[in-house]
Amino acid sequence: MRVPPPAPPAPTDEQLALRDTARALLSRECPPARVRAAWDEPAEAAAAPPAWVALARAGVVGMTAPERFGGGGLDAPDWALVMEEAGRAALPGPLLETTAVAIPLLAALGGDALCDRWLGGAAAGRAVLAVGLGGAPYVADAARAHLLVLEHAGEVHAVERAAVTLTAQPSVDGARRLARVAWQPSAATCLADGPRAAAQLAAAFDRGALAAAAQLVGVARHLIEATVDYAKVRTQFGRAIGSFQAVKHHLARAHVAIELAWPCVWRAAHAVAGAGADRAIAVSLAKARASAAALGAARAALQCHGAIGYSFEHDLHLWMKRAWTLAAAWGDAAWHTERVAALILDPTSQGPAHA
Amino acid sequence: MRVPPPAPPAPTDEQLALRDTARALLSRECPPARVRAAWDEPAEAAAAPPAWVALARAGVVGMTAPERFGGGGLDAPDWALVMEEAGRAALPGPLLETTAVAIPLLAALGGDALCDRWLGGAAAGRAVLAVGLGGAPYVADAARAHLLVLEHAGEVHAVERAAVTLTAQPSVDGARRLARVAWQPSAATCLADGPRAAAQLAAAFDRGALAAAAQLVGVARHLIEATVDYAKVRTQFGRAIGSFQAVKHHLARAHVAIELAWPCVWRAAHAVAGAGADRAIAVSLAKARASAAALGAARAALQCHGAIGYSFEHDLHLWMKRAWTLAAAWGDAAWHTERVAALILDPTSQGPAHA
Amino acid sequence: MSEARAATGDAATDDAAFRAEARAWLRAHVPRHLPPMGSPEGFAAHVAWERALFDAGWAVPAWPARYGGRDATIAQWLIFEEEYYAAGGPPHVTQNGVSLLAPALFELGTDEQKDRLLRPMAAAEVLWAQGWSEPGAGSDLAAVRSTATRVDGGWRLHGQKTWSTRASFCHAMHGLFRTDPDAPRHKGLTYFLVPLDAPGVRVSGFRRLDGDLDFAEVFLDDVFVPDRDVVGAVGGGWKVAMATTGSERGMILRSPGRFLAAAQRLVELYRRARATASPLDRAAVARAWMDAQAYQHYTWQQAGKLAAGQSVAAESSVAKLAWSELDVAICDAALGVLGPRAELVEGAPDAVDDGAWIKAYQFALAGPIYAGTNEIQLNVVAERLLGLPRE
Amino acid sequence: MSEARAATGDAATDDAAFRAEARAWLRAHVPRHLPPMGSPEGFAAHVAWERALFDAGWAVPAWPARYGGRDATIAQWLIFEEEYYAAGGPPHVTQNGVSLLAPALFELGTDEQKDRLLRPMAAAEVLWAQGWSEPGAGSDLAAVRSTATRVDGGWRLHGQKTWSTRASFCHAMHGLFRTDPDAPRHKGLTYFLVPLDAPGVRVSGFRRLDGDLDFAEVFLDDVFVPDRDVVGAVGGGWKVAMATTGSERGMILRSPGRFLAAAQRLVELYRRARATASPLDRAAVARAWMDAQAYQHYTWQQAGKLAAGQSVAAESSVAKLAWSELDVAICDAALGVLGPRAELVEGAPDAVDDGAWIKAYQFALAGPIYAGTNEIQLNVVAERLLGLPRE
Repeated sequence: MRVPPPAPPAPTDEQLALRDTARALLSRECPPARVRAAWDEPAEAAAAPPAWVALARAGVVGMTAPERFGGGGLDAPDWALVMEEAGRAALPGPLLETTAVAIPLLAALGGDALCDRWLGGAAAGRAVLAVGLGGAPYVADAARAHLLVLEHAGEVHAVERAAVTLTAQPSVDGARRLARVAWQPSAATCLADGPRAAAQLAAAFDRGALAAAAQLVGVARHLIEATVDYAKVRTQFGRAIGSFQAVKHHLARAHVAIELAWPCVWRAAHAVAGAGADRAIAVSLAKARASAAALGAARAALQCHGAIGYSFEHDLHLWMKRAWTLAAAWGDAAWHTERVAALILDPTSQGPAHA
Repeated sequence: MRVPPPAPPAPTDEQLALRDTARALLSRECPPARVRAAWDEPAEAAAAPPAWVALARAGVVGMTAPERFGGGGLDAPDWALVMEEAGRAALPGPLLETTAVAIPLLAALGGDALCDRWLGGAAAGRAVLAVGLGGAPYVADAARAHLLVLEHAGEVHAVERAAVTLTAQPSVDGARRLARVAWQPSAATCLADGPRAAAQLAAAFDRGALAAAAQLVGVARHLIEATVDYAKVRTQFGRAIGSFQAVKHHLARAHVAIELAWPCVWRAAHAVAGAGADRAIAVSLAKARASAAALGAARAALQCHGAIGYSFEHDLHLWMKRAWTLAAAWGDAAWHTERVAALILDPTSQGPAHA
Repeated sequence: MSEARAATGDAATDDAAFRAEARAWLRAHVPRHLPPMGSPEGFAAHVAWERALFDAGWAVPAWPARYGGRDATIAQWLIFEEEYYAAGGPPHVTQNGVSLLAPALFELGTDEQKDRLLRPMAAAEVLWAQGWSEPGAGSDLAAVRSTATRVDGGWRLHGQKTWSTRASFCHAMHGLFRTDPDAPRHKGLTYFLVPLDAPGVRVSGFRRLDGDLDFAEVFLDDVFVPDRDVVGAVGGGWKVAMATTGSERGMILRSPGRFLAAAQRLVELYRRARATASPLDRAAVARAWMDAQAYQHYTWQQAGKLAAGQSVAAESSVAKLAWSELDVAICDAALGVLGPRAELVEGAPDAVDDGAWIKAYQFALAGPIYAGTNEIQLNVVAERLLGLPRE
Repeated sequence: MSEARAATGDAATDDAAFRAEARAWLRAHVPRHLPPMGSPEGFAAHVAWERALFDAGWAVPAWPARYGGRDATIAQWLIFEEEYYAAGGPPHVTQNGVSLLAPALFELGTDEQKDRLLRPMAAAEVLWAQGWSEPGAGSDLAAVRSTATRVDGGWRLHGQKTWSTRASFCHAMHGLFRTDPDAPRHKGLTYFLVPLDAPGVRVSGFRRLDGDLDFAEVFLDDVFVPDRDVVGAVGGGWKVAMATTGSERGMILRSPGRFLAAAQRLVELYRRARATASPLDRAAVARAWMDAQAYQHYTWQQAGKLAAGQSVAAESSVAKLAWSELDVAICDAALGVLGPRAELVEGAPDAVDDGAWIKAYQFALAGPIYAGTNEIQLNVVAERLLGLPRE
């Protein structure tokens, strides 16, 4: 800790082009109306998530899969940029779970048969993967998944949809489909145990937290951009409300928090890619800052919109609720702050168990 | 806890008159120049604290002493109002220690001989009393005290100045004279031990915390009043700075915090007077809110003054530093929040030891 | 509201008896769980409860008996509120009449209006919606553009109101209309009472943040209102609105009882969930509980000033800042304690307290916005209480 | 500052070697403890250290070699700062020249000025004070009223400057004077260099918050300044000041190294004081440490943009908000950990770290005020980065 880690390089032109492509794709395939439509699908729907096929065709779903399975073989800094865009679009569906967590976990532990059976289909968008790690009580988009990668007592299991029983657990974010999953672990479903499983589970958790952090930055950016646009045109007391210092300062503070959060995400993405010793600290820093930035952006956005943003018919709540739920998922700011505290202040501790 | 405690009555006309008298007395006897002058006295000076004789003559120093010793026999709500005024004046010297803590402790435990010897003199301003309870590493105004009331291993001792060795510990508040006290406990110095001492020490600590909270409200009120006055006349960008929303909101937030803190102090004063079961919670609520309000007022005051308030020659720092030191003394906001948490959340706990 | 008594020893005895009586009745009668108010069946259930309250004399305890109250003191009203929410009482469906219109009627209404309107309002026989906000007049209430034009025997109203809470289910609306288009902003407004079944009125419900059908737009096309349904003077609507918002911001709408009860539920939630809560969650719970206590102490102090005959008009902005922020703090702390279960809503099998906390959080987020945004309240504190210059 | 290189593999190797070299030298040479800069003996001690730095080529590593630097990249400069503060290096006594005047000279100075002024500035042979603020011109810098009047071969200066850091000990001052009283506020200002031993100059020191004699008022009564000591164009003083403040607000004045080192000291303090610290203190320590990390990551990202040739002018307001608030957060956390010992100052026998934290806290409180208050920075962020309308 005494010597700060080397700085990650700035995004390359290729990386920025990747992000721009993802942004264009998502704004075409996942406009707000698609997000809103996802709220109205029945909770148990097994249909493909919105825009999933288009994202798969463009290589987004499989971007983390090895190239021999038709994947992009991208590393964390690349896919984190795409996750930010998914957050900005409030994309429904398990892109985080399938792409950032499950595909690399299967690729690392799945063995040839399982990888052959699932990874190509996942990259092509035919197979949706869901994830349930130990600390998380619910599995997102379990009803849509074809295969679930589940933790049980430190072991990693892969279980097909037909072998699990789901209890839908409606979330305040109607585009987020949670379920409690009941299933029977067995030798046949077990992919790994012991230290090998532990290392992969820890890495998978950090990838999930990183992806959530990246999405939260995107969610926060959208919230502030939409609110700035509104504050420029909405007038009260004969002035655009964005000319009032109180409104300016709310939005400026939210912007500063986002601007400070993103470099933490970027740094964490390199720590995840490099698998360095500081991965846990870097990821927790990123998730804590991104969670706080998104919650702050949601507060500022609603406050500056006023009553007009407090309506279900206005799109603002689609992003606000995503901010609330993603900020709590994969460890909230308090949990990650406590993990950092344990790692830097208690030299004998490895930090608390995963959220 | 389920049934809220009865509300304390509003201050009576007599109480308000007492407060106004104290305010007038203090503004006459302790103008800012006296506070500043107290900084320049040598740390080991044994001279009477500023305005001490005048305060004693007016009955303030002895207001908590039984009437048979020439005291006022006032209860906590009365003397808390006077303590607020002492804070507003940034009064130097051990009014808190002598009047709120030591005199009642001596009266309760001292026995006739000791009370006869000291309480009349203390009420008359001839004898200054200092206090060192268990959790506090330093004794304020020990060098000026004639008698020190000290805690040792759960026992209460009374030790004359000549029997202690002092090591001055200069504080950032130059009008606050701290010392480490070395002394030899003996049967001759011991006033009480066991449960009787414990109960009196707990009550004494809560009186000290209450008095500090009341003073902090006074300190905070002065800081905001002085800053409001300045913000009305200081112009930048062609306007009084107090017309900018950012300045308004800084000061309004500070004012709201003070307005919420004072009723907590008032409630705690009644809890101290009534010795009800909720005394610890009420006092901790008051000290936590008053500490936070005073620190917030200090930040707002300095920020709104700008560089002009950042000078040693400006009086602002006399109050700011009092806010910092009193906020930390007698348990800071974090300590008192933890005490409340222990009392309301951990039903089996009596809360942590005193600060 | 009846004259308050000083807190004498007799009053303290009376108050203890009052508390005991209220508690006994409430514990026996408060319904366990009502469906959300923003639905036809939920609204009906709340109306039924409110009528039961009225019949027992507890709907408006601080009102004069002639209007259905029991002449309770301010202190007793605060006590009742504490007991009401501690017993789990639901929000009042009559709120936009009792808390908003009634204070204005008490201050500026005619005797005829008071006699005609107050008792049915308190009895939940006539349910009132508010009609202040318009699409272009939210924070800036004086920007109201809906008009009322003088005709024989009354007025003809035109325009659009919005964010009118539960207007879809209510019988009447009270609000501001512009009667003099040439007068400056705050002048030229008049306060009207409008039956929502009058010809020319169309009410269109819409959903608030949590999806409940709790809001409505009200369109007025040549709606006749007789002179007797003007409150206060023609051109004096702003004064009426201020009489209303002054009490809305203050103690009437948000007495501490509701927050004390919520803070107590938070403490109980923490005790149940202690095992998975972090030290930061624990601190947030303690702080929020302390916030509620502080607001209680503040309110009782203000009540003491009111009882002593002092005005606390501008102080209502301090109260509004305090309760709106502590309500969010309580919910924030609860969501932190719940962690990954916080997002589960009503009906989710695993939802703790059937999703009440995420629901309450959404409701709490409206607090810093409605009844004058907190930014405006901070301006009021700075200008009216501290004397800082206007912008 | 020399052209930055892209972060190639070669650069990474170079940077590692640069870091190793800097670390080795600093560990061998950084003085243990210097007296406060705001005293004659302290000032002299800091000047001596700065000269030793210069002689070893470390005073201004990012400057061109011809002015005493070593052509380091931005990345290397950030690395040097990290190592400098990690080794316990004191603040730079040359700061108000090197960090404030030099950027303006690099951007707008003549070659003659650069050749004449930069090397003695870096070598701590000529010590510079800033002369912007006046009693009536603090946040509102364009309200400057001190004047300069054209005379043969130069200008005659009149007026008063204040909050001029350590001007009592410095040789010269740089600052804004009004050369055209009829021009609008921001126009008509010119940037001058003024020897503080010139006839007509009187410097009067005063103490800052912590009691150190670190401030001065500078009175100018008919002080002659030759034409060669005008920086930039006559009437172009605002542009020069902005070149200065742009870098003051940004990375140059407050690179992350200082805060990383402070955060590390905070962690070490907590480890020593763990037994008496509360859970809230622990959380505050972790958060402040995280704030410093986040600022480091932000700064490196900005450095990447600079290296890629992008402008980060308005972003310097983001940086200023971040570092000034995290500096306070670090000190707040430390004072919380210290509890009742926090108030002890330098010289108190029991003072932990000889009172460094309460001293640092007082210094940190200046951060949200100087170099443009944080309120003004928030306006800049809102208007220039978010595009919100001006008031």
